[in-house]
Amino acid sequence: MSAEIAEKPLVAKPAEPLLSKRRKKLVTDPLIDDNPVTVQVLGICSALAVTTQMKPTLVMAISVIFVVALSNFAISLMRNTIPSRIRIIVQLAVVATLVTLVSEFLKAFSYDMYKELSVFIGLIITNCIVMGRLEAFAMGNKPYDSMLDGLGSALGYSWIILTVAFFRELWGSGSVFGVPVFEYVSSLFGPDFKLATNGLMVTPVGAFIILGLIVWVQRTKTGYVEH
Amino acid sequence: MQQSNTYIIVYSAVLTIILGLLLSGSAQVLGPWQRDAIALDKKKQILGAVISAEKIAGMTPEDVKAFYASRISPIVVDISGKEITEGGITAEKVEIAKDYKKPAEERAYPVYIFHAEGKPDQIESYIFPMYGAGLWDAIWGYVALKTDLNTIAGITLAHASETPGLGARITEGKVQERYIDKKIFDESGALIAVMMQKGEGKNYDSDAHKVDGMSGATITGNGVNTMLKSYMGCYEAYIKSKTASKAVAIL
Amino acid sequence: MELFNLGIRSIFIDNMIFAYFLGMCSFLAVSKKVSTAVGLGAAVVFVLGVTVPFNWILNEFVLKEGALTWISASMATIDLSFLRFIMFIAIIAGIVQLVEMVVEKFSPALYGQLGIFLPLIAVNCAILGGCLFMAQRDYTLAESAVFGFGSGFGFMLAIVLLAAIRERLKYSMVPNGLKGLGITMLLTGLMGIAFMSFMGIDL
Amino acid sequence: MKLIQKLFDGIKPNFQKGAKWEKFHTLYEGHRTIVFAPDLVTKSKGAQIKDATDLKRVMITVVIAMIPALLFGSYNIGHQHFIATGEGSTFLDKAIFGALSVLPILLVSYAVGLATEFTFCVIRNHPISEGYLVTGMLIALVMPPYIPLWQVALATVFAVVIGKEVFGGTGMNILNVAMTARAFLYFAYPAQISGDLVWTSSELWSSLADKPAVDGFSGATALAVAYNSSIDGTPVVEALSKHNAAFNADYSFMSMFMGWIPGSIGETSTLMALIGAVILVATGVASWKIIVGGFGGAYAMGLVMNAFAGNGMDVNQFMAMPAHYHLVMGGLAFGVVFMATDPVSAAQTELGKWIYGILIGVFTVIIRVTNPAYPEGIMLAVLFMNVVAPLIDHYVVKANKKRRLQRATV
Amino acid sequence: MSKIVKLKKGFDLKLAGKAPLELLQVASASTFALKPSDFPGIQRPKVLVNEGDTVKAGTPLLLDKAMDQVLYASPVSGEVVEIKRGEKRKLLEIKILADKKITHEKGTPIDLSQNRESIVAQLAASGTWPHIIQRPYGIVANPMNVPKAIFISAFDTHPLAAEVNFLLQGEERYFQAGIDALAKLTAGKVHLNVDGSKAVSELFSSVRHVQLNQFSGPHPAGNVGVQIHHLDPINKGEIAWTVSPYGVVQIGKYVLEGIYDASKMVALTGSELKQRGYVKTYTGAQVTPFVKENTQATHARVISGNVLTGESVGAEGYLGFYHNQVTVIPEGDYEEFLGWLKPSASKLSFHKAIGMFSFLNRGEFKVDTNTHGEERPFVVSGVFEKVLPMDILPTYLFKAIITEDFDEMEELGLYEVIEEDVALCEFVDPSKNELQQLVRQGIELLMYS
Repeated sequence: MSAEIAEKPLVAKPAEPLLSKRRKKLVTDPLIDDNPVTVQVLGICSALAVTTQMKPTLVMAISVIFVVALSNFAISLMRNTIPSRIRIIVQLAVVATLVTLVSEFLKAFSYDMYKELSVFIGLIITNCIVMGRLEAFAMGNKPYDSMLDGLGSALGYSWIILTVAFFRELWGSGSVFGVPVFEYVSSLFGPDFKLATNGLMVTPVGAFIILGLIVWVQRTKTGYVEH
Repeated sequence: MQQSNTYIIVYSAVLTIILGLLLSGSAQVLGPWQRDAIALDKKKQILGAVISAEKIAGMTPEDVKAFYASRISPIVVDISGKEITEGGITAEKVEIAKDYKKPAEERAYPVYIFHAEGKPDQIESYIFPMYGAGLWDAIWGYVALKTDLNTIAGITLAHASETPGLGARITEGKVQERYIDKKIFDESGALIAVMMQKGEGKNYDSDAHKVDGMSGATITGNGVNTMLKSYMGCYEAYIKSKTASKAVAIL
Repeated sequence: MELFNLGIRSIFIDNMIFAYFLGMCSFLAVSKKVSTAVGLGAAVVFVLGVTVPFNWILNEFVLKEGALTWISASMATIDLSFLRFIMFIAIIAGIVQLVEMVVEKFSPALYGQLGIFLPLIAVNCAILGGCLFMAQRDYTLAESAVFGFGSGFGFMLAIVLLAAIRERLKYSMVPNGLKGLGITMLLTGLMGIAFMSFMGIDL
Repeated sequence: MKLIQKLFDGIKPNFQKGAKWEKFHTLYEGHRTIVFAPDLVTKSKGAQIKDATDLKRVMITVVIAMIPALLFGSYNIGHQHFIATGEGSTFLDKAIFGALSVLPILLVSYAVGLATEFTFCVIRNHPISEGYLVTGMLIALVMPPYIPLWQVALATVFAVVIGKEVFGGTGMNILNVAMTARAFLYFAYPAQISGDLVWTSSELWSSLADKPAVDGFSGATALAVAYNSSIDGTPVVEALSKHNAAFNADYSFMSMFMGWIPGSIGETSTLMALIGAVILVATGVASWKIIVGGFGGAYAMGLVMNAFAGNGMDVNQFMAMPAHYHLVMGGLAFGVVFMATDPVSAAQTELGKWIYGILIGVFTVIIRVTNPAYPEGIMLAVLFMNVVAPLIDHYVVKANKKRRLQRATV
Repeated sequence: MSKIVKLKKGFDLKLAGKAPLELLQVASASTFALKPSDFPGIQRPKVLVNEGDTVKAGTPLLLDKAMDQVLYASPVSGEVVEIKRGEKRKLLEIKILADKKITHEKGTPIDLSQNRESIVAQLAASGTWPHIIQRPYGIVANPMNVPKAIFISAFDTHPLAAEVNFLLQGEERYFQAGIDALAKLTAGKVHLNVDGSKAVSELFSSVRHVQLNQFSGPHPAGNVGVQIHHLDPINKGEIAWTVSPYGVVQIGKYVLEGIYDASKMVALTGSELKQRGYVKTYTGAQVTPFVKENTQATHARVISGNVLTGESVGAEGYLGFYHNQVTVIPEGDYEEFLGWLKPSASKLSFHKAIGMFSFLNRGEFKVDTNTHGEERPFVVSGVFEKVLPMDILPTYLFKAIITEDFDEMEELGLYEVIEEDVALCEFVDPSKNELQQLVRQGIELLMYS
């Protein structure tokens, strides 16, 4: 049968540029229009607990970016070999390994942060964004694309928790990244003037309310309505 | 894709081995750094009772280690005040948090003696660790007593998860400064410790056993009070034995 | 009394939702009807109550530093805590599977109620969170059992209350941008204020 | 009358469709219907006549029921102030001082609250509701007399927006709006609202109050005194009756019942709350079940606590305090009468109202006695029960459905 | 086996303008109309006559293609003058100019010893069938069904309602015949529910083949829906029928004489009528002759039926099929300075909120059509529960309808109520919502889903 059937000429697909339009979209879409937190309602779990201060939040965000992007990449590499019956376990194992790496790294080189984030680093494993992106994207796409997708989602998540942390730290502790803003502003108005910090902002309630308001603003702008 | 059982088993085995290697490898490599970081953290905390937080923050890890090595000599005592030397126990190895769960009689109590550089006889203060419960979770700290073993030279407090801005203020230098020069024992020698009061803004200069409170954080304050009193109680025998011997020495 | 206090704390004060934001995803997704919320809540109580003590045993005798001394005293320096995440999550996934099978076999009625929720639970942060808190706080076995069940009940209470409120909210005219996630977050915040009344209760 | 009507008619075109202020037509109508009951008639099908009572009248009934508490509370501020400063004073001095302290708070509460409400009505284009008539008054009455005004404003905005408007406005909220305002301050600015300073003389904002208290006078609330005595180990009743006795301002049962004690503006007098309760129950506006349940629950729980204390279980003197003291201390009476009965946030089924009321009383006493962090239990109990109320209702409704279903299968 | 039920919840509206029990001599109406809108269940009406046709009393004018055994007949003999249609050719009215002397279609009297099917077939075609109403839904009964019981409320507690005993004077024979026929139609009982607050009139006490039940209490004790709820409530999948006393008489007349006799007595009530009392006319009569010269105020509303459940028809309008009452009250389209605040003892109110002293006023109230306030979202105050003497949670039911939650509507008992049962809720509602319309919406959602 080899002789008769003319070999189809292999048309070499033009190589897609490293940051094609499509790939850019993979990264930018989850920032606003398809934000994992405010639109897809994923990954709120572990996000909020560390947002009383900017600094731990930033570390958390970087960790999540690392884990989501790399796990997406790894799972995508493995996607054709993973037995479907133990798919979830394999995914969890890979994610847990990556998270352990992050946690061990922090413990060695930034022990203060390690203490501050305590169990919440470990909880990245069950952050729904991670598993969500693995299932929804990495299992069916190429490694590089998957990594970009993970990067985009994690960035979308990051700016949300950083915004929450910004307001919580500013109003709750009167500072940004530990810089005492309220103290400085108060000093401009004379010695007796003192901007009061809002205790509610540092309690979990503050996080819920700030996030609720961010969702409101964001969805009003994009016009997204949930039914 | 439906794979055979063999495939699945082999796959999981290979994956387990790879991930296991990766993890244990990283743990091996990072282990020394981690142990170092933990030890350093503890040293910083201990020193926090005698030198200011700003100063510690300005020190490099090497500085801290060197400072600690030249100025601190740790011992471990039991509830009756006797020094424990057998069993290879060292002060650094005692984990207060774990010991906290044991009955007071069974705990080991480290004492960090702070002395002049390189001169273990020229004692400046005694640092005692302590541990207790705050509003949400654990609180702990180190209190340094002057050589009279009554007057507080400094205190450092930390917490696992007190409410920032409220209970978490125990870590602030301003709050901790309130304890300086307060007394643990009254004139008759009975243990009173120092009690943080409810509400904030009052002046307790005249009372050697009271410090101003943190508004909105009564429970954390109470936690600190209980912690201080109970641990000072545990160290009472040691302290009494020291002051007694000193009295003898003076005589 | 200590255990009782711990139970109260884990239900009301250290509430998984209101204090630690754990299990938020299912909290938000499965809180539209009281009946389903009760189902999910019961499943969480069950799984947390079983996995926390189970993981305690694992942690105590395998993972933690010096845990292996029961095999040989020479292993006192071995510290396998870097395996904690991966082992905990594996145990959780395994136990959820096991629970599912056992329940299906012995109580089909219960399975009918809990069945659909069990797979959801393996990736519920509240479960892993509970286990990690247990390890971090050095609970004893009894404490970890009480803590597991207590946290589970806390989660169940929160989700059932939210579901009842959301049922009432159906008649409200929530602004478009707030529908769903937004209003639920605000609502959770307000519920958090109400739950703060228990903060500091000491029996 | 005609003149006002003409005035309204005159500006009406500006608010009609297509006119320049079209957006604000809801504001126009809102104001016109306050001056004139509207000329609306019933539809051609359905009920051809309607009850002469509308929501405005129901709401104003609640406001009127609160007026005794407001007047007394206002006078009491003056009374407490002059005791604290040790100055001699007449009835008029106290009344004027009190009024000058309360009016700004009341004004800020109404002005800020209404402005917020109007903004939302305009944006969302729904009619202005009269719910804020009640809320504005309630917010003022639960504030400590010397609260900084900016805090009143901030709390009002928070409560109206997050507590109410996001749910769609009056009738849709889950938590009692005034309680939300109070709780917001309580947790956001604990230093200012829970100290002893806000209750009597203070220099926070009122220059009138800018006089130091005389030596030995304590502005602590009755609950704070009771809590402190539970630590010291003195019997609560004794501590209360001794407190400020030197100034003829002790905290005996009678003076607490009458309300001659420091506290939030409207909450001190149990008597005034009871007068309000009589008005509300007689007019059928509030549910007597919630009120009776609330007092009953608190009293019963007080007795339970006594039993515990009697067993020597815990030597907490607060537990041993006679149960009837709980009813006159703090804001229990005010809260049960005016807060718990808010029909929107309370349980809505008849059986549910009993459960809801009783649990409010029970929780209030539990929080007071066992939670030293928050001596005032009623606020938190009401909020917590607001959260629980939908679940109570859910099960009461379910029972009703079940009865119907069982009937079918029998 | 008769039951005595005493109801506490509810509210009697004491309005001015009750009709004295005397027959007025008023010129009879000349035009009559059949309005499909009177029958809420009609889905696809088909007109059987053309403009200009002459008809007799009992000639079929209309049928519903969804249930074509049931014929809607002309109440009088005369000429079809207009078939009025509205938007999208929606059928509004079939108007008939009546002859001076009414002639009837001659049918055959019904032999009640026949089997049920043929009795049903004859009744369905007789023109009297639309008097049989099906619960749930409150629509004209489907002849194909067998109801579990039939309920007749023999008294009307609506405001200013016509006195049933007076309406049925001299019709005892027909009433019994109607009962006999109805007894054939149901598998269960025929319940005759009378006013338990008075001695039972001879008219009803002597009726055979019924279970006589006594109901007492304020309005809506006379509503058949309330009575069913306390006697033998309707569950999902069950069907009960209700018939008005007048309907029973109609059926009885057809059974005995084979004619559809639509003559009825109508009470003229309301504060704005100069002369009140009862008049004899036919179903669907134009109200003009009764009210035109008889109204005091120039600005009045003419209502076919009572003030709670009736319909404003105007002075030129027609009497509804099921109505035996015309009420005229003042319109209320005026603004009132501080009307929401003014104390008053003369405004009728169920509430006792500040300034509402009507509960002290023992007299009769003159009520206009003003809504006394604007529409608002529900503020649940428990007031609905006080006027609905049923084990139903009205607020939850209404909310279930608003959110179109079918399961909830069913489970909360929408099967058990129709508009008239919630009319009092609509009246007392301080938020001024239109609850009767809402209930009908809910019923339609359930029916057509």
